[in-house]
Order: sequence, then structure tokens, then C-alpha cells
Amino acid sequence: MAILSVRDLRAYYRTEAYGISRTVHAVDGVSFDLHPDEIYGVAGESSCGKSTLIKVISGNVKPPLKAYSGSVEYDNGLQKVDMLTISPEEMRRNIRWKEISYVMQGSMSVLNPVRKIIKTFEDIVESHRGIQDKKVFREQVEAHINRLGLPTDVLNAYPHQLSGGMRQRVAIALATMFQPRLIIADEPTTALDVVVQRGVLQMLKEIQAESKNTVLLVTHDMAVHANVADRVMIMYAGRIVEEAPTKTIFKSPLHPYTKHLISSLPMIGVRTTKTSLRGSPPNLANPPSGCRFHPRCPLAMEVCRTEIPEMVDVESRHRVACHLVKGGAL
Amino acid sequence: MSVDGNLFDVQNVSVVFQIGGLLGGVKLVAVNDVSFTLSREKAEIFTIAGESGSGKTTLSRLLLGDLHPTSGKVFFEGRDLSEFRSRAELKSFIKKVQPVFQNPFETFNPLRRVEAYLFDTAINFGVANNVKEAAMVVDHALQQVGLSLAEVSKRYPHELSGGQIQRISIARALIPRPRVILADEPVSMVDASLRMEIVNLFRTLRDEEKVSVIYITHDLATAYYISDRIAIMLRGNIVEAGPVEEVLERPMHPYSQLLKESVPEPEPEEKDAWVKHISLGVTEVNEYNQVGCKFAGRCPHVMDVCRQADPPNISVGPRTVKCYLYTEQAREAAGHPEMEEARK
Amino acid sequence: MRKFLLHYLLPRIAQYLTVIFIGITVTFIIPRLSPTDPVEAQVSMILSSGSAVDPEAIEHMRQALTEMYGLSGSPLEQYIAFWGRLLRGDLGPSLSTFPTPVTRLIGQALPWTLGLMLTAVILSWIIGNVLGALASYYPKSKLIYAIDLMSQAVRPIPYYVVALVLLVVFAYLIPIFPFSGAYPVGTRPSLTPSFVLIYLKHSALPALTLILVGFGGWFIGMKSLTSNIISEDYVVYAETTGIKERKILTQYVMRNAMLPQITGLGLSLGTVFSGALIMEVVFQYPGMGMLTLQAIFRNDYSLIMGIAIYSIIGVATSVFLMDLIYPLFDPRVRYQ
Amino acid sequence: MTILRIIRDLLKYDSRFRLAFIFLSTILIMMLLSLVSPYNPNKTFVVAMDTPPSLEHPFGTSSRGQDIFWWMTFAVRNSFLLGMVTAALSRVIAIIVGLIAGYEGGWLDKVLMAINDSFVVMPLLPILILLGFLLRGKMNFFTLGLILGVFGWPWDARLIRSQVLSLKERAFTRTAVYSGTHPFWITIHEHLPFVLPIVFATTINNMLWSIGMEVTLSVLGLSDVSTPTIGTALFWANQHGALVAGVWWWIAAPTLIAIILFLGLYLLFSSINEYIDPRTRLRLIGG
Amino acid sequence: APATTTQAPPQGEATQPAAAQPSGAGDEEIQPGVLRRECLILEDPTGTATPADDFNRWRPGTRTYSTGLQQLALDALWYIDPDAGVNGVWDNAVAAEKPIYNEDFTTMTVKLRQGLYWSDGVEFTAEDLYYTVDVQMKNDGWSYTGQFRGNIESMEMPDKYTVVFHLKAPNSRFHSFFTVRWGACFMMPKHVFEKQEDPLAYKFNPPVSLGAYTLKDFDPNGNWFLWQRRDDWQRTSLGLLGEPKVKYAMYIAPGPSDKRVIAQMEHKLDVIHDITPEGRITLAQKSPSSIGWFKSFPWAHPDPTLPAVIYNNEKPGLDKREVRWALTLAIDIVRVAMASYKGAATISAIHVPPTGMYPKYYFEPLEDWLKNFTIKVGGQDYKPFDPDACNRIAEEARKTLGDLVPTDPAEIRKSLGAGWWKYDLKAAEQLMLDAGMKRGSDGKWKLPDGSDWKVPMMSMNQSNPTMNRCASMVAECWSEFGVDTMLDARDNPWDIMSLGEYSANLAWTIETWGGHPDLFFFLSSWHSKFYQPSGTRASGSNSMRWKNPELDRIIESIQKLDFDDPKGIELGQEFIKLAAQEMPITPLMAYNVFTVCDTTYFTGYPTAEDPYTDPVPNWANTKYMFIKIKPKA
Ligand SMILES: Nc1ncnc2c1ncn2[C@@H]1O[C@H](COP(=O)(O)OP(=O)(O)OP(=O)(O)O)[C@@H](O)[C@H]1O
Ligand SMILES: Nc1ncnc2c1ncn2[C@@H]1O[C@H](COP(=O)(O)OP(=O)(O)OP(=O)(O)O)[C@@H](O)[C@H]1O
Ligand SMILES: [Mg+2]
Ligand SMILES: [Mg+2]
Repeated sequence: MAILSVRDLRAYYRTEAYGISRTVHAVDGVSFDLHPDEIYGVAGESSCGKSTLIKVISGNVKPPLKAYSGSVEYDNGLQKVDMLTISPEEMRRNIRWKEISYVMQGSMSVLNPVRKIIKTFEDIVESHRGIQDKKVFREQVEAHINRLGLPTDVLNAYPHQLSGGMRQRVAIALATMFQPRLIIADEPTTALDVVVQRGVLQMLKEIQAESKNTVLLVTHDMAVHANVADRVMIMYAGRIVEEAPTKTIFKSPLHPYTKHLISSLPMIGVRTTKTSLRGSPPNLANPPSGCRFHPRCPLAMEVCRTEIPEMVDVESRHRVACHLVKGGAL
Repeated sequence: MSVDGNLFDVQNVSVVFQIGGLLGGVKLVAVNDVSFTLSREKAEIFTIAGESGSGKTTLSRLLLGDLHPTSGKVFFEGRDLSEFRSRAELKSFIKKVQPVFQNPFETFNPLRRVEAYLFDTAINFGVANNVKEAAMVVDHALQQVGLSLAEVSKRYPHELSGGQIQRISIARALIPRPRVILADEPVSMVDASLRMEIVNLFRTLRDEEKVSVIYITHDLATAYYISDRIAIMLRGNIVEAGPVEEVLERPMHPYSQLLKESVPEPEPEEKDAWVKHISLGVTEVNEYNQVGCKFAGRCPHVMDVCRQADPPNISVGPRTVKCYLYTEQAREAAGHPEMEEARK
Repeated sequence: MRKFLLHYLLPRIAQYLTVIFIGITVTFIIPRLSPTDPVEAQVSMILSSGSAVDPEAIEHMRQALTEMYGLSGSPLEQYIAFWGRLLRGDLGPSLSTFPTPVTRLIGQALPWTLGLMLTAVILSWIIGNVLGALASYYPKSKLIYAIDLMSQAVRPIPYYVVALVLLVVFAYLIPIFPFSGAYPVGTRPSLTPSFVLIYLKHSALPALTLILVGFGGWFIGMKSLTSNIISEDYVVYAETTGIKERKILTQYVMRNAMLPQITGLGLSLGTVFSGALIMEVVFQYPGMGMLTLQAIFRNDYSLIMGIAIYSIIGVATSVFLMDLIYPLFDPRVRYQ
Repeated sequence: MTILRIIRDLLKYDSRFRLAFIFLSTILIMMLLSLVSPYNPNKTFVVAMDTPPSLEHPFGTSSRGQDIFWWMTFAVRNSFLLGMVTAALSRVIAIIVGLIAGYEGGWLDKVLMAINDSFVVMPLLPILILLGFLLRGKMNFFTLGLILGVFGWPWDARLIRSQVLSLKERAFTRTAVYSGTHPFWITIHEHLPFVLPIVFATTINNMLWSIGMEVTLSVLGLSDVSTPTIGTALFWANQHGALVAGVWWWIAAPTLIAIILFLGLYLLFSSINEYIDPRTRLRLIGG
Repeated sequence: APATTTQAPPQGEATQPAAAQPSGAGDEEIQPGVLRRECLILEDPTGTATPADDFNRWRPGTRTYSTGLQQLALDALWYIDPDAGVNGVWDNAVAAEKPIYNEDFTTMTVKLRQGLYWSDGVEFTAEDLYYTVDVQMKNDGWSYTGQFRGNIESMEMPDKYTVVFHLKAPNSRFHSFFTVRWGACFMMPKHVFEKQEDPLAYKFNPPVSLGAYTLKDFDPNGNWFLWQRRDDWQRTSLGLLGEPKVKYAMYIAPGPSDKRVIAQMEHKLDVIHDITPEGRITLAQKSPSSIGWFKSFPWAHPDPTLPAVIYNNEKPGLDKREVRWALTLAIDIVRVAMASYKGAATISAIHVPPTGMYPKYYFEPLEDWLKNFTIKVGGQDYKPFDPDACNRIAEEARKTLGDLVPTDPAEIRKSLGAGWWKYDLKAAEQLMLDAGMKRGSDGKWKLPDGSDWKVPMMSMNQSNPTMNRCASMVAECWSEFGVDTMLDARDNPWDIMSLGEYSANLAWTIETWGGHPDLFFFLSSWHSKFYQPSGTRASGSNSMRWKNPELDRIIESIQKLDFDDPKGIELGQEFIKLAAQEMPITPLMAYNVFTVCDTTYFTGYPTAEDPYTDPVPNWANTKYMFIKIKPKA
């Protein structure tokens, strides 16, 4: 049973100003399911629509972004809600933070610079549960962050007084305050150094292991997925090209883009020359026809130029969209 | 050490920043007693790696003459950088030392066409005398990075991909025919597939154009992939430096070891080392102001002496390590611990 | 603490004193460039009775006045003597109401001006900021758009017109507010509750004038600041966390957008010292503006200078103080 | 060319701009009409006194026997000119000081800011009045504009400076530095475009301030009252007790025109600002 | 008015006078115990008086003089009324008789009344007069130090009620220093001042009064001063003339003209000092209880001063009589009257104000002379006088004010003045050419040597709308004639005027007693011995720098006559003829003051029908109003 199912989602940015209108097909026909108790990784190069996908499934659709078709259904076993149609106030009251919470990139800027950390906790808790007793509340928060291995000092600090890794972990602590069933993390460790990244991801993983909730982890760093995710989905230019359990993705990738992604990763101890993809990333305002990867694909065929490849199941949990693997044949 | 013989000669430089609050600020030693050289003869890629806030950018600003050291000296081709006063002198210096910045989208003014910078560089440094000549120079530079003027002209930064801009940025740096390119985290903002494009370019520049590259990064995998030498920084200090294979394959300083171990391997199987729990500092300033070894707080091998005074720089083969574990006595007592580490 | 003193406070105080010094020096120089001579003005006032006076007696009178006004000696000597007196807190006698000390005249007018202007400045600051924040937080609201246009439409109306129209409308046509300045004729100012009530009632229209004309500036300032802030990550984040809108608006949006406005408030509070001339004239309000007018019309240089000096010190001090307390509002600023 | 295209686009797609266009066109037409005015503004008692607005006299006539509409055509021209002179001069100073102080830093910054702050604290009215004495007879509204211009820059220079301080830290500034570009061209090419929105936003404040200052001086009779301006309109109305005499149109006309002028400018600048604001522009062209 | 039974007013707390609702009955309190209908509220045109607590009238710079101080509390030896006076023009106030001069005017003896008392119960005696003169003469910085030192050789006090002044030189007008119209030295209470260590710095607060009222209370901010009738008002000079029926009087600073109008409409201001003509018209139309000097148009009280175009007779061009005459003939007095006063101006062609008793002394006797008066224009005799000007003004005014404007020629003459000079641009043109002036190619007049000729017109400013409007119109007329002029309105023209750093100036330099024909009041300082060139300060009132041997002769002759000698009038007429010929300044009109009084609570104000004094409330003469004005109830 899926906790979140996305079906044929299309979400575009449409901007119109001074006579120039532009539609960015940022998410264009995406379907997938999230299951309870898993870490689901989303990878893909910059601007392929990862953040947009997240905005839609977390109910943050604001102009110029608009969902044009498809559905996003959240089902926690007790209630089913359609994230595309739910009213903002209902969303705020029932879903946000209680069911689904969010860890954003750029921890530096997500915390209010003029408010102490404890105040941010207070704002969130107050808005959802109300605070009867400040002392009890503080004890609860302290207990929570201690459980996550953070010192209580951070509560009295201002964001700028904390190191980058610490801020990012505070963001995780905030996201797990109400033990939500789904935690969405969009590039939580980009721009952190490897040591800090490791600390942050470890914490996320520990929390998941403990609470058995679902984590949707977005990053373009394949090595991170290799170490953290259970399943990985690869996006290219607004579409899913491949989805499989982590091991499968790394051991037997099928899509040429996935293959390239994995083979180009440098490793300490290996010095063989790695090549980069030719061509430049697609423009989503005017995406290539057919398979969107075809202009850069070393194996492109005629059909790739004209027909959009369908998503096919290769194995039980391995899907891929490529004309080369049509009909389950390799 | 012959000062003349080297391109860059960094001698015991320290940079102290005054930061802190209403009631008594603190001194922050962003770069502490750092020395290294870059040879004039042989072009090489020299990596400076280390965690965030370890002083890498500060060091690069020193090398670019953008910041003067609180103590110590930086020599370029035998001349003390702090003695460059006139615009002409500075200009002839920056002609030879050119930067490439971290964020490709920030490198160029979003409201200007990118080629303007290329033409400016060509004309300002006297590489070309007029726009026509400049166009040839610019086109040549762009060819070196796999682009052409035709592709680039009349474009604003947002009309180009990150990889393209970063290559243009390198092309710009190449126009005055510099001896050194200082690249401060040139790939941290680009995604994995573009990363290789850039670092491959550095390799080509070194091999074909004989341009040295100071490559600042915390991405040890690419550092290993392209560089000749590496220096690992921790809180303002170079804790370990030497040939890249030696340092990264067999790190000696406990911090280098931690760093290496933290690099996530793109191998879903080998998770054990990475998963081992680590602790992080709460604030940066605390660690900076710690007396003795800055890593003492997190080091698994910490000794009393580590908390008392700065460890010395110890040469071990071709590399130097700043750690008490490798003093003469310690090595004798432990029976060559570096061999032990290397076995691991 | 010592570092704070040495590296922040001392240079800042030095700057503060420099600014005051330059400002006061300029105000000392300018009147001395003027062709009208206060002594002569006074002499002609005395002689304006029309009777013929013997030139010798006039000369005598002239000397005596020059001496009394502190206008004897070379400009440099006058300048030095001027600072000497200033440092003793002595701004000299007013020329037009000789020998009343300037400080006394100012001391009498200042409380009135401060009382009214501080309230008005602070209120228009608050109103302008709140509405400005609302305007960019709810850009679609018709009401807000109306307020937006209204605030900008009121701004260019000359003070004088606003004041007169308010007066005619609310004191004459619909007499809900009293007509005269700070209190009715026949009432003596005192610190009794009943007088305070009277005062408040009488100050309502003057204050309303100041607020109406004043809040538009803060309004657009805040509006543009807020429109930057609402796209900041921490606001977007706060929205995703489901924090209540009111809290986001006050603690996240306004709290951050307010910071630059605080410096502006400092400056405005400083200008309070020069009073609101037009408003005071229209309402016959006994403040600094009236005093300035009186000084101007009577060529009372020492009074003009006194007012200018108060104003200079007032502005410099309030900006200085704002700089000092700014970190209370913005924890990131640490007297770098 | 591009200017025309921009205007066309704005007219087509921005309702605020349309409104601004109407308002400012009205004002512009009024200013131009002054060239063909049937009445000399310096001549009084040329039409009947105190007649309320009518078809013949759209704004009525004054107690001085002048047609207020035609008189206002001169007034709005002069006031606008005054505002422009002040704004132009003070913008130039503010931009130069702001850019230099911000970019150069160091002692130059300190000196400039000390001067700047001294100007901030100087009380303008007494100084203007004293200068009025000095420039007796020469204090026409143009000199007034210049004087106000000299006093109208410090606050805006500070704003620009703080903007430049942050622009200076942006990587593209350093790119320009390492491209060997002279600091002057860096400020002009790299920083000025970012500073322009501030310049525009402060222009309107500055014009408002200078025209308001002129009104204050006029109402007190401290300016050259024989030149028609919005301020002298009020001065003469006041001299004839227009409000109690029921000649309200004499006060309403300059007020209305001031409102139209400034609402027009406000809408114009907010529309243009959005258009030229780097962020909006980036959003539009898709950054 | 309905008879009202007064209720005991609530005592204690400072109740607020019903600001919003004028009850009409006047039962509201202005202060505890001070009923509105017992308190006459008058405008003090000086505005806010700061510092408010300084009543030392004898020190220059005190600002409280017209807050009631000089009107109600101080007293002087003699008063000359600008109008008819309650008991004749001349009033011996604290003096018992007129000044007694010896043969050659080198001594003046003053006899004082007996039985006058200061408000603190001390008797007023020769000691006080002696002290008043003595302290100011012996010490620097007093208002009369110069005058007294310049004139007085010595003083003696033969008895308790007599003082004799021995003068340094013959002076038949020495008494004017003690005579109120303007600039008289009021009496100081010796017993108060002699106790002060520094009498000059002494604030005289509370003022000890010699008048019929004492100060009850005042606003520390100087916006109002409340006076109360003395219980022993009989022991004052005013009391000798009758009972002051006004119990309380309050002088206030009511703000700008428009506010004063509204205040009177709301019956919160009984006596307005002055407002714009439009404000006056508004009151005429909307406030039936408001009355003025004239019942109807032109309402205003003509002050005994003469606004004129004052030329600097030393400036190139203006130093020629022909040019000054040309400028005079280029002025259209009808438009000037309309612009300045909406027609409500009392014009004067000759160099004395057409007010008070002057029509009788000067205008009527000179009428025929005026009609035949000629000047040379292009070598020809030219009669410049236009007896019809006033009628044309009346006609013009009738266009907007209709029936309010009188039609009876005698009435017109009385209220609008006799004729004026012709508006004749042709004659003016010829006069300019006669003087050698040339028209430039731009149509502007140039000096004989061809250089530019600028004649800026200085005037008073917003503080004095009518003068400013008047100047603006004169400038407009001149522009039309091709004079390069502009309006230079400033708030404080007096200083520049005195320095002579102007070309033309609309102001007044001729000011008369009003009720008394003697012209020495202003003429004294026009003698060439007091002449000061431009750039140095004029002593006295000769700011136009006019020097003429004939004038000197006239002045010297007047000085040798007794104050009341009828020959003085003849000499005055000689002066007028000389001035008309020379035209050193162009006389325009009386300074008309729109003093408006509200009859809601009080009646008995002076009017043209009962011109017992000038209603302008800041003048010391207005003390006489207080025995005539009475509460209405
Ligand atoms: N507000 C917006 N208006 C218009 N286009 C937008 C907007 N936000 C994003 N886009 C465009 O949508 C596309 C997808 O953006 P998105 O942020 O989802 O990519 P991403 O995969 O998250 O990239 P990154 O790795 O850089 O975070 C991009 O081409 C981007 O330019
Ligand atoms: N101008 C400055 N004033 C005060 N402190 C500074 C300044 N510049 C840098 N620092 C501090 O010095 C330390 C070293 O900074 P630096 O930017 O050199 O590190 P880095 O290794 O480049 O880090 P990153 O990986 O985040 O780029 C940091 O703690 C930083 O906050
Ligand atoms: Mg993203
Ligand atoms: Mg860095």
C-alpha cells in the first residue's frame, strides 16, 4: 500500500509578462508511489524538475507554478487526501508538519535570522497544537533535540551563530517534531562539506530507522543515494527515466542516462579518465521531442526523436523509459 | 629556499579576523602559519581541500592579492605581493594569476552579456588592441574550453547552462595567458555530470597549456582524479600536505582520515565505514579558538599534549603532517603508526 | 568590553562629534555672511519711532548692543567665544527678545513639539509600516490597493492644505474637534489629568495632519522592503511548516523588513527638534516651528542658531542612539 | 527604439502604467499648453474674479482675476522643473558619492560619509532662509532647485552606498576586477544597473520633498512669489483668504494637480521599477 | 438679547470652555469665574508673545507690549487720538495740563494729575516721571536712552506733581516723546524698579498697573493674556472719563487670517485686528453680528499712515523727478485698489493720509489747488490730477459687491478718498523721454547711457497681504509700461529699507497723529542734517533719501511753532505742494485695517458714525474703547 501515489503529474511554470509568455514543462507526466518505511531517492541533474515535483507533492503550488493534470494522493491509512485539491487551511491544519514535513536546502536561509531557534519551535508547535505551558513545551523540545543528539544550547542561539551542519540538523529536528509519516528532504546536504554531510545524513537515517516513516530524499549526488536510499528514481528533463532499488540502479542501470551518471562518478583510488556527456542540458521551456535525452544520447535511434518512450517494468521494482528496453528486452 | 625559483612562495602566513559581539569580540585565526610553494618550472594542479570554513577561500584571497596577511609573506615570482601598490603593478600581477569562482551563475553580472567580460579582459590586459583583435583572442580562448564565440555571443548568463558558464569563466581566465589559475570550489555548484567536464578541462590546461591550477575543493574524489599535490586544511591550518596518491590513499592525520572516510562511495555495498557515527561542532568559532590541535575535540587518538600547544609540522616522506602522533617519540612508542594506518 | 569601546564606540562617538562640529560650524558661518546686521536691525527698530536722534547717541547704542550680542572682535574670536559659551550650555541671549536666553525660549517650546511630534512620528511610522507590510503581503486585496493609492494621493498634498482642510472640516463644519492649538485660550498648561485630556483633544487635529501626510513615505518604504522579504527562504519555509499567517506576517515578514526602517525612524525622530512649522502656524501650536518662524521674521540670528544647534544635536544623537540599539533588533549585526 | 518598445509593452500589459500614462500625459499636456496660454500669468484682472469652475474656466477664476487653469499650466511646469532640477542634481551627487564611497571604502569612504552625515543633520529651513538673505533677488526657483539639490542627496547616497557594499562582495564584481577593469567602469557597468531602482524610488521622494519645500517657503512667503508654482498658487490663494471666502477651487486646483502629478510619478516609477528591477527582469527573461 | 438668569458657575477644576458649541448666552467660562459674556476677547496682531512673562516695556525687544499691557495697564502723559477722541483729540492722561514750554522752547514743564494710584496702592507722582526719564537717560540699553540723552540737559522736580525738563536745544515737539500715538514713553513705577538690582533686566512680572486693568493670568506660551478691571478704577486716568464696563479683557494670538474669520463666526473672538478683504467680505455676508468702521463697504478703518511707493531717490533714473512722476502716472490706481483691497481702499493723491481729521485740515483746503496743479511734460503744462478716480473704483467694486458699494458721491469721497493722479501712459512716456531715458529694443526702459534699468519692487509679505497684493499690482502696471521690475516680497523689508538697498518699496514712511494736524511727527527726520546716503542706515524715516532746501526750511519753520499753532497747517500744506511737485514717493492710500468687531456679547465699538477712537486693538489709544464698550445683556 502506498502512502503517497503520484499519477501522470504535469506541473508547469507559466509566466506571462509584457507580452512574453513562457511555459516551463518542469514536471511532465510523472507517476510513482512512496511506500511506508523507506528512503526514496530522487536524482537527476540540475533543473530537471526535482524541486518542482516536491513543491507539488507537498502542496506548495503557487503561481506561476500550476499543476495541469494528474493526481497526488496522500493516504495515511485513516484518511485519503488529494494534495492538489485540498484547501490551504485544511492543508495547514491537518497535513503540514503533522503528516508531511519538509527539510529544505540552504539551511542558512530557512531559519528566521532574527529569531532564536527555540522561537521557531514555539511558532510551529503553537500553530499546530497550541502551547499551554511554556515550561512543559521547553522540556519537550529539549528532550526531542537531545534524542537527536543536539546540545540544548542551540535553542538559545540565533541561526547565524550555528555552523552550517548544525543549522541543517536543527532543520531536521524541526521537521521531526511531530513524527510525521512523510519527511521530504530537498538537497539537504548540498553545499555542506563531506564530514558535515555525513553527520546530517546519518541523523536522517537514524530517525527513519527509529520511526519507520517514509523519507523522500532529493539530491543530485549519486554517492549519497548509494549510501542512504532504499530505492532511487532518476529524472531527466521533467520526466522519470528509471526507477529501481538502489543496488539495482548502481549494479545494472538500463537507461543510457543512468548509465552515464554512474560511470562518470570519480572515486578515490581510481584515476581512469571519465568522460562527460556531450551537449548541453535541455531547455524545459522548449523540451526536445520524443525521448528528451535523445540529443545527448550516444545510442539515440530514429524513433527516439519522435516517440516518447513508455515506462516499462523490467523487474518487479525496476522501471525504465527507453526505446532500447521496450518490451522488457535488454 | 630560493624565493626566485618559485611561482608562488607562501611563507608562514596567518590571517586574523576580528569578529564577535557587543561585549568583547573574538579573534578568529582563519589562516594559521601556512607555508607552501608552487614551482615555476613544472605546471601542476595543487589541491587545497578541507571542510567548510577551514580557511580555503581566505587563503585563495591571499594568493590573489585581495587580502593581505596579518603576518607572513606571499611572494609571487620573487616579489612580495604586499609591495604591489600602483594599479599597473597590480594589473601585471593579476594578468598572471587569474581566478575562477565557485558559482557560475554569480560569476557574471546577470544584466550584462557574458562576452563583454571576455572582451574587457582581452583589451584591458593589452592582449588585443581593438575589438577585432579581441574577437580573435576571445574565440581562441573559447575554443580551448570547447566553445566558440559564435555560440556565446549576445548571450546573457541565464541563457547558458551552468557548465557552459563555468567553461566561459575559465576561458576568460585564460585570455591574459596566466601562469596560474586559482579555482575556488569551481565545481561545488554544478551537478555531477558537469563536474567531470570542468575538471577534465583543468587537466587539459595543465598538460597542454602548462598552466598551473590551484584547485580548492572539498570534493576529494575529483581532487584525487586530477591533482598532483594536495593540502588538507583544518580550521586555518594545513594539517597534511603531499602528493595526492599518498595523502588520499593513506591519510596520516586523523582529520584526513575522517575526511576520506566521509566521502560517500558510489557503491551501495560498502556502507559500514561511512555509517559509523560522527560528531559535529556546534559553532565554528569554538573550534577556531581552541588551544592546541583544532581537531583534539573530535580526534579518536587525542592525547593530553594535543590540547596544550599547536602540533609541529612533521615531514614524513614527501609529505608533512601536523600531528603529535607522528613526532619522533610517538612513532617510536607506537611502532610506526603510519604503517599501521596505511594497512587499514 | 574594551574592544567594543575601542573599535566601535570610540570611532562612532568621534564620528558623532565630527558631524555635530561640522554642522554647528556651518550654522555659525552662514548668518555671518548675511548682509543684515542684527545690531543695525535692532538700532533701526529702536529708531523706528520716527523721532530724530543725535548720531552720537546712535553710535553709543550701537556699541553697547554689539558688546551685548557677542558680536565684537574678529570672526575667529567670535567663533572661539561662541564655542566657549556653547560648551557651557549657553546659547546666548535671543536678539529679538533680548535679553531672554535662547535656551529658555527653546526650553519652553521644545516639550510641546516633542509631545506632539514624537507621537505623530511614531504613529505614522507604525501605521505606515503595518499597512505597507499588509499591502505587499496581500497584493490582491482591493482594500489594500485603495489604501495604497490613498496614501500616495495624500502625500503630495501640501501640509498647509491638509491642515487647513482638516481644520475647516473638523473644527468648523463638523465641530468635533477644537479649533485652537494645544489648549484653549484661558487655560493654563499644567500636569493635571483634566489638562492632559484637554491637551489630547486639542492635539488630535495637528497630530492627524502629521500622520496623514507622514505615513505614506513609510508605507512605500515598507511595501518595497516587504515585497523582497516575502520571497526569502525563511518565509517560504515558515509557510510550509504551517505556521499561522498572522505570525508569519508579524514575526517573519515585518520583523525583518522593519530593520532598515528603524534607521529611518532614528532620523525622523531627530527632525522632531525642528518642529512642524506649517502645522504649528496653522494650529497656533506653541512649538519649535512657531519659534523658528518668529526667529526668521525678526532676524533673530542667535535664536535661529540655537534652534539649528538643537536640531543638529537632536538628529545626530538620535541617529547615533539608533545605531547603538540597532543590534537589539538585528542579532546579526555585532558592531563589525 | 527599445524605449518605444518598452513603453508599448508597458502600456499594453501594465494597468498601473496605463494610469500613470494618463496622469502624466495630462500633466504634460498642461505644461505644453502653457506655451499657448491665452493669458500672461503675470497679468491680473484679465477675467472676472471668483467664478467657480465652468466650461469657460475649467478650474474657475481667482480673486486676482486670473483663469486658474491657464495659470496652473505655468505653475505645474515650473514646479515640475524645480522638482526635476533638484532631483537631477541630487541624484547625480547621490549616485557619485554612493558609488565611490561604497566601492572605494577606506578613508575616502570615511570622509564622504562624514560629509554625508553632516548634511543629514543640517536643519534645512533655517539654512535656506539664511541663504535666501544671501542670494537676495537671485533666489528664483531655479537657484532654489539647485540649493535643494545640494541638500537632497545624503540619505539616498547612503542607501546606494549600502547597496554597493553588498554588490562589491558579489562574485561578478571580482570577475570584473580580474578582467582588469578600471574601478570607474566597474561601478558604472556592474553596479549602476542594480542601483537604478533605488535611484528611481528615491527620485519621487526627492521631487516630493523639493516641491513640498517650495510650497512651505511659498506659504510663508519666503520664495519668489511672482513665479507661478504650486506653492505660489497657495500663497496667493491664502493672501486672498480663498478658503473662508469660499473660493475653494483656488486651493483645490493646485492640490489636485499635485496629486495627479505624484500619483502619476508613483505609478510610473513602480511600474518601471518592476520592469527594470534585476530580479523581475530575471524572472521575466527566465533566469 | 434675551435676559438670562445666570447660574452659579461650577468652581474648581479647569473646565474647558465649550469650544465646540457657542451657546450664545455667553455663560460658559473662560477661566473659573470668568464668564464669556464678561470677557472681551481681542486679537493681538503681534501673535504669540514670547517670552510671555517679560513686561518690561522700556527695554527694546519685549514682545508683550500689545497683549493689553500698553492698552490697559500702562499710561502716559498725553494721548492724541487718531480719530475724534472721547473728549476731543487731545487728552491729558496722567498729566494735568498740556505741556508748558518757555518762549524759546528750551524748557518743558509737566504738571501731573493728583489722585492717580498704581494698582499696588502707591500714589503716582512726579517721582515716577522723573525716575522714568532719569533711569533711561543715565543707563545704556533702554528704549529712550538715545532720545533722552540727545535732548535733555537736566531735570528738576519743583514739587510732588511737577517736573521741568531743560533741553539742550530749542524743541517745540519734545512732548511727543511722552505723547501716545506711537512711540511714547510710558510711566514707570519708581517704587518697583528702584528695588531691582538691574532694572533693565527686570521682567516687571506681574506688571504694576497705572491703567484701569491689572493682569489676572497669562499663558506661559504667550498665546493669551487675561486682564481684570481694577476695583479702584476710579483712581486711574481712564476712570476720570467714565466707568470701564468691560470686566475682563483677553488678548489672544488667534492665528492666520482664515482662522480669525472662523473664530469670529463662532463668536470666539470679539475684536479682529485685521484680516484679508475677502475675509471681511465673508464676515459681512455670513456673520450678521460683525460690524466694522464703516457700516458697509469699504468697512475698514483707515489708519493714519500712508502706504506709498517709496523710491530710493539716489538710484540712477529714480534720482530724476520726471522719472518718479512717470512712474506715478503709469500706476492705474483703480486696479491697485481692486487688487489690494478689492476696492475697499481709501486713496490719497497727496503726501498725508486721508484719514482722521486730515480731510478737513488738508484735503478740502487743497482741492482747488490740486485741480489746477501742473507739472511740465514735454515742455508743456500738464494737469495730472484726476478727481474722478474714486468713482471709478466704486464702479469697479460694484461689479462684484453690488449694492454694498455706496453710490452717493459724498459717501464715496468719505470712504474711498478724493481723487488720485491720472493713469496716463502717454504723459508718462513723454516724461521718461524728458528725463533722457530710452526704450530698448525689447521695449524696456534703459538709462540715458543705454544701460539696463531694473526697478525691483520690494514689499511686505504674507504677514501683510494687502500691501503685498498692492505692490504686485504696481509692479504689473509698471511692467506694462516697460519698466524692468519684479516683485521682491519679503517678511522683513524694514532693515533693507532703512539701509536704502532697494529701488522701489511699497511701505510707509509717512505716519501722522491722525487727530492732530501737526506733521512734525514724521517730518522731523526728513531734515537734511539727518540725511544718510544709501548703504548706511537712515536715521528716522527718510528712507527715500530725499534732500531739499525748501523742505529744510519748512521743517525748521514748523519746529519754531507751537504744537497747536494754526500756522503749522499752512506749513503742512506747503510741504504737500512741494512733495507733489517733487514726488519723492508716490502716495497711494490709507493703510486700511479690517478691524471687525462682534456684537454678540458686547456693543459700543467705535465706528465711522461714532469715531471716538481707532478700533485697531493693539494701539494704546484703544484704552478709550473700554469706557464705551459695554456687555450686551
Ligand atoms: N518560479 C519559477 N518560474 C519559472 N520557472 C521556474 C521557476 N522555478 C523553477 N523554474 C524552472 O523549472 C525548471 C525545474 O526547476 P527545479 O527547481 O524543479 O529543478 P531542480 O531539479 O530542483 O534543480 P536543482 O538541482 O537546481 O535544484 C527549471 O528549468 C527552472 O528554471
Ligand atoms: N571578512 C571576514 N571577516 C571575519 N571572518 C571571516 C571573514 N572571511 C572569512 N571569515 C571566517 O574565516 C573562516 C574561514 O573562512 P573561509 O571562507 O576561508 O573558509 P573556506 O574554507 O573557504 O570555507 P567554505 O568551504 O565554506 O568556502 C570562516 O569561519 C569564516 O567565517
Ligand atoms: Mg532543486
Ligand atoms: Mg570558501
